[in-house]
Amino acid sequence: MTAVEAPSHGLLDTDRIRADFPILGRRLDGDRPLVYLDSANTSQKPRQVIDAMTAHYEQINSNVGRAVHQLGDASTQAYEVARVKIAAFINAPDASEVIFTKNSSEALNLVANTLSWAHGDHAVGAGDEIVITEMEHHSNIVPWQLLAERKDATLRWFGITDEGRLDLSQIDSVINDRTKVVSVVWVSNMLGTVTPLETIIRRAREVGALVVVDASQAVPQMPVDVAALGADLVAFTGHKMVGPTGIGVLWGRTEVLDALPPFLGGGSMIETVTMGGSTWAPLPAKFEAGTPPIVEAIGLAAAVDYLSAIGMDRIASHEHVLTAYALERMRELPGLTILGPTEAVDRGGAVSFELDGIHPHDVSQVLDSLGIAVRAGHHCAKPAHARFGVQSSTRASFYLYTTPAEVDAFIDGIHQTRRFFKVA
Amino acid sequence: MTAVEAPSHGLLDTDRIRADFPILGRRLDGDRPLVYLDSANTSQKPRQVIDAMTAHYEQINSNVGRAVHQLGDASTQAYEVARVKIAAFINAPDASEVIFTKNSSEALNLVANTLSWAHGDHAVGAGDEIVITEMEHHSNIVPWQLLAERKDATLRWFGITDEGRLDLSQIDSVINDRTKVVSVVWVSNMLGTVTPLETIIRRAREVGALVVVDASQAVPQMPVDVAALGADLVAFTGHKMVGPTGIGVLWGRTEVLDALPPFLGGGSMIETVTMGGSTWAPLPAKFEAGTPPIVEAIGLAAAVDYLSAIGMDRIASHEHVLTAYALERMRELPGLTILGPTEAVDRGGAVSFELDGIHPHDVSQVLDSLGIAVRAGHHCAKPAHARFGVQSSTRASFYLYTTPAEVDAFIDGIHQTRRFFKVA
Amino acid sequence: MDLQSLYQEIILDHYKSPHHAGLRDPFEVEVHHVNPTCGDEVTLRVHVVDDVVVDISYDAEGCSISQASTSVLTDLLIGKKVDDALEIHSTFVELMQSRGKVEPDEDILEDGIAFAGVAKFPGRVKCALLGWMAWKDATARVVVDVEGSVT
Amino acid sequence: MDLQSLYQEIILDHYKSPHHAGLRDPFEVEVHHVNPTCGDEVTLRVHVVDDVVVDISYDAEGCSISQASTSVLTDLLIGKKVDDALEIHSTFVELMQSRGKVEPDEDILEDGIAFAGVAKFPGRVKCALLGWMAWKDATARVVVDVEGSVT
Ligand SMILES: Cc1ncc(COP(=O)(O)O)c(C=O)c1O
Ligand SMILES: Cc1ncc(COP(=O)(O)O)c(C=O)c1O
Repeated sequence: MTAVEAPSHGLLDTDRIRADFPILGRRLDGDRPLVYLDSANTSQKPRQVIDAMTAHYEQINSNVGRAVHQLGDASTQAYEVARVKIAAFINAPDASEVIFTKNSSEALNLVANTLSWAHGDHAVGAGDEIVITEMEHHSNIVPWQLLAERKDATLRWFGITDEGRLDLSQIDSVINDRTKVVSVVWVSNMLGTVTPLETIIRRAREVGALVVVDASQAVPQMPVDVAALGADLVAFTGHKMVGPTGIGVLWGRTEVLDALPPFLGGGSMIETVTMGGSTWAPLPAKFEAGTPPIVEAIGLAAAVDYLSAIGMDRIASHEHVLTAYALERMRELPGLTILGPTEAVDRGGAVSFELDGIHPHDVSQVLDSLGIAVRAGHHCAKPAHARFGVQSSTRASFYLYTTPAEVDAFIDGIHQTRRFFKVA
Repeated sequence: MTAVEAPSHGLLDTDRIRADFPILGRRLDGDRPLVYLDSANTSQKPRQVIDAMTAHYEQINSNVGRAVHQLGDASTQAYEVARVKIAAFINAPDASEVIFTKNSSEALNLVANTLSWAHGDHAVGAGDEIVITEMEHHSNIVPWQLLAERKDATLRWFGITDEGRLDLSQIDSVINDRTKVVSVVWVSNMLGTVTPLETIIRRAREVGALVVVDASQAVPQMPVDVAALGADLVAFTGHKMVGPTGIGVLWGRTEVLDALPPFLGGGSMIETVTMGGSTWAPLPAKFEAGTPPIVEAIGLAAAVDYLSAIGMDRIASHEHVLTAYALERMRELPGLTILGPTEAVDRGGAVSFELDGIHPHDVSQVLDSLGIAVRAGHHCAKPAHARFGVQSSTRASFYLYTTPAEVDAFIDGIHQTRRFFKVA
Repeated sequence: MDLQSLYQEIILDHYKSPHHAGLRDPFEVEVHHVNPTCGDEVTLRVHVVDDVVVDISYDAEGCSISQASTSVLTDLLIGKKVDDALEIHSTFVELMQSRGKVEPDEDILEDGIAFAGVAKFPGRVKCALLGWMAWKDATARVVVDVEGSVT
Repeated sequence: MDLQSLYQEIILDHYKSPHHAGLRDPFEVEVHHVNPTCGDEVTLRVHVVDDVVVDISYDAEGCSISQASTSVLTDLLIGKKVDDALEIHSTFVELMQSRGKVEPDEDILEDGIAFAGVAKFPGRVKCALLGWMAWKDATARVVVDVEGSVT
């Protein structure tokens, strides 16, 4: 009996897609079907990804770049083909600009640490400024706080408007001649906001600052073209884009990556080692010390194959339509306040909200009893929560396998939650 | 027609074990069976490990420590049970002393970096000394070179005797009052040497130096008891112990880990974050920024379950018997020189060697054409190779699934190699 | 999962009207504890005189479980001897970590028995313990302070 | 894998008795290249006069493939005009990266055609290219040096 009609255009064939995800067929306590609305936290994996990893372990497994035997060759080739596929997925000019890390967080720390050790142009020193925003994930805050502290640099940031947008009104003073690096989230994991990167990058270019983009929520959701973007370094993470855990990516422009010192030291990242000193291998090896996440890279390649076969533009449209529908239906819920843009304009598919008189932990607990998985807490974005005067929120987030019916189940669940806690 | 008899005691039931490893049933080019003698590089995986990861992806997959829904609880519990199992496997006094990293290399870099940032007792500064050995893997050399360079400290090392043992004759001057940290390999991946850790640790204790042990080749091969060992920090890696890629472990004593500053900054490692500053979560979270290698930890737990069910003492015996047999049979090969101990005493199951007149790459290529996978190159141990005046070597390495018949195939292969290159 | 066993009426009552809420003087030690997972926080003060817990006051932000359990804590411990309070503390912690396998003792835990159901929800155990851990921390510091001032 | 197609007789001959081996004077540029995977190394000198490759001398440690290909390189390039030598270089690199799908041109590559089989062994392509990459690097520096000294 809803006033808002479920969308019928711009959606993916979720019946077909859901059949690829074994977990979506699982039943929870009380034989309830799983309504998984926590994809911004981590996505589910299609069997194509799981199978690619299993097949590698069962038939090819071997270390990479070190062995001349048949398994070693095959494993190395699979690993490097994965790099090429991921480069193509984000339109990187060169596959050697794709560095495999263990997650986004490591990718961002890689940048902050190598800047702290850099000499020359990119070196960050006393009095230099680093610019981030108040809506960053902790993984794009803490590394910069540590860098600022270690090098006696100054951390500055853009605030958030009441609508959950970046407040760029002071952009020309926030990003200034002392700014060495600007690191910004592309799509906020809490507010859903898509940030105006073009404006920020243009200003950063004017002052010659390096631009780092946290694309952890962007790469899974929309077509990304790093060549067109104009940033210097872009970080994202495998597990949020139907890929496995244990792998992330740092893309960087060759000139920048070449100019930075190495991050971790060890096997595979060297050119030569003597007890007296060492020299470094060229990209990408320079930044990949030790045995890399081999099978994880192969799993991530299967993930980008999967996403590409569907089409990132169609995935973006699906998310957009679903988010618009969810936002509209959420209006019918009394006492519910959305944190972040309330219209599906420049907005990703994560919707955080407050419910009057019921703590997010309790909201998510009741939803869970109905089989609906949402996230409650600070979503690793405490400053953005503090900005809105709250400590935590409940978040529903969607992905290519989410259906309008699941949004409906979520809305019903909120009604039930209010009744349970007698605020209805 | 060999003079040496194949061993019949102290071996594992390899028929049963091999049935667990799908890849060991695979055929290579020319329909040859795989003779995998490259386990020191990376081990193969039993279906128990592969299945545990698949099951998690298909039924439980969810982020850890962040969600209150049923999948989140189950995933968190599986991840933390994995930690408990790995702690038990190495007899760690407390599971929170087990830090998951992406590999051994990251674990060692974690220590070197946090020491460079530490204040107080553990701080490494100008004039302080760091002690390693000439037989380290690059992953236990380069991080210390970088630390020494960044902090203006001095790197010292123990040399190698002609027999491939550590030369500890000058131990009292090499480890002295200026020594802040001693980092030593337990079992050399190139020479096979088991180092006299007890002696080194005793001396390090006398001068109050921190002791780091690179146990990458030890934990897979023999029973390890970190509580009894007396070291402060121990690193090892999942993929060498029938576990997945993308995961390693740093074990550390609570007092030491508590005293060190955090390594990477970001989600999950914080207590609280404001734009002005952050505080850190207690162990182990403090050292695990971002989404950890969740499914990899679960795979590693399945790996230690698998190894424990067989028994690490029996695995050690199997390796010992096979290595003794291989060393003995290698004596019949003209022009072959073993790098490292030639007797199976205090010796692991990796045997590196030179063959007169034939470069290791060419040796391994001919062996590969016979289906025998060995490693050729510097095995990430250039200084140890330089010590013996060579640039590279060929290495055969064994594990719980290796059979005496595979050792025989390897010996035959070397004979064929010599005939092929007309040095026979 | 049985929502009713988690959200006992007693818990919801304490949540709606928490007992002894607010920060009061006098006190010896104030601590601030955070649940890093969800951000729940409690600022808690203890006032101990002659080995007796004279007051526990607090300012908490958090879910029904963490709020209610802090409220129950104050009911249970205010007026007790420190040693007896520590006993009750252990009993409560044990109950929470029992995964539902310990039968709660109403004589000791009074309203606290309502949390038996929480023990079956591993994700919520931390919530129930937030205030309790803060109190223990604060009390340990009082004892140190007092002993410190004696010697 | 066909071992014979990899280890052509020509390759083994060059390996056993490499041509133009040793480091000689005069030279303009010396480079040192390493294959980080296996540790193979080559130190290589070039002597260029009036745009002609007058000498290439080298000291190499490595496998049969890398040793033989450096030997063949010197046979092919010494005496050629730099531009022609660079052409031959491209042809050889292309052959090596062809995964066995390019038919080698004996008129251009002479003994170098023996390496066609190597292209089918991805793990060995780096070996075959070690000396060639070193030569190109050295030659590029000569050109820069010469041009640098002209302006
Ligand atoms: C002795 C030793 N140390 C360290 C490492 C590094 O391990 P990983 O490559 O997993 O980081 C290895 C293996 O490569 C090793 O054998
Ligand atoms: C915007 C954003 N940045 C960074 C991260 C960190 O990613 P990971 O946990 O994979 O390191 C996340 C996800 O947790 C995120 O949503």
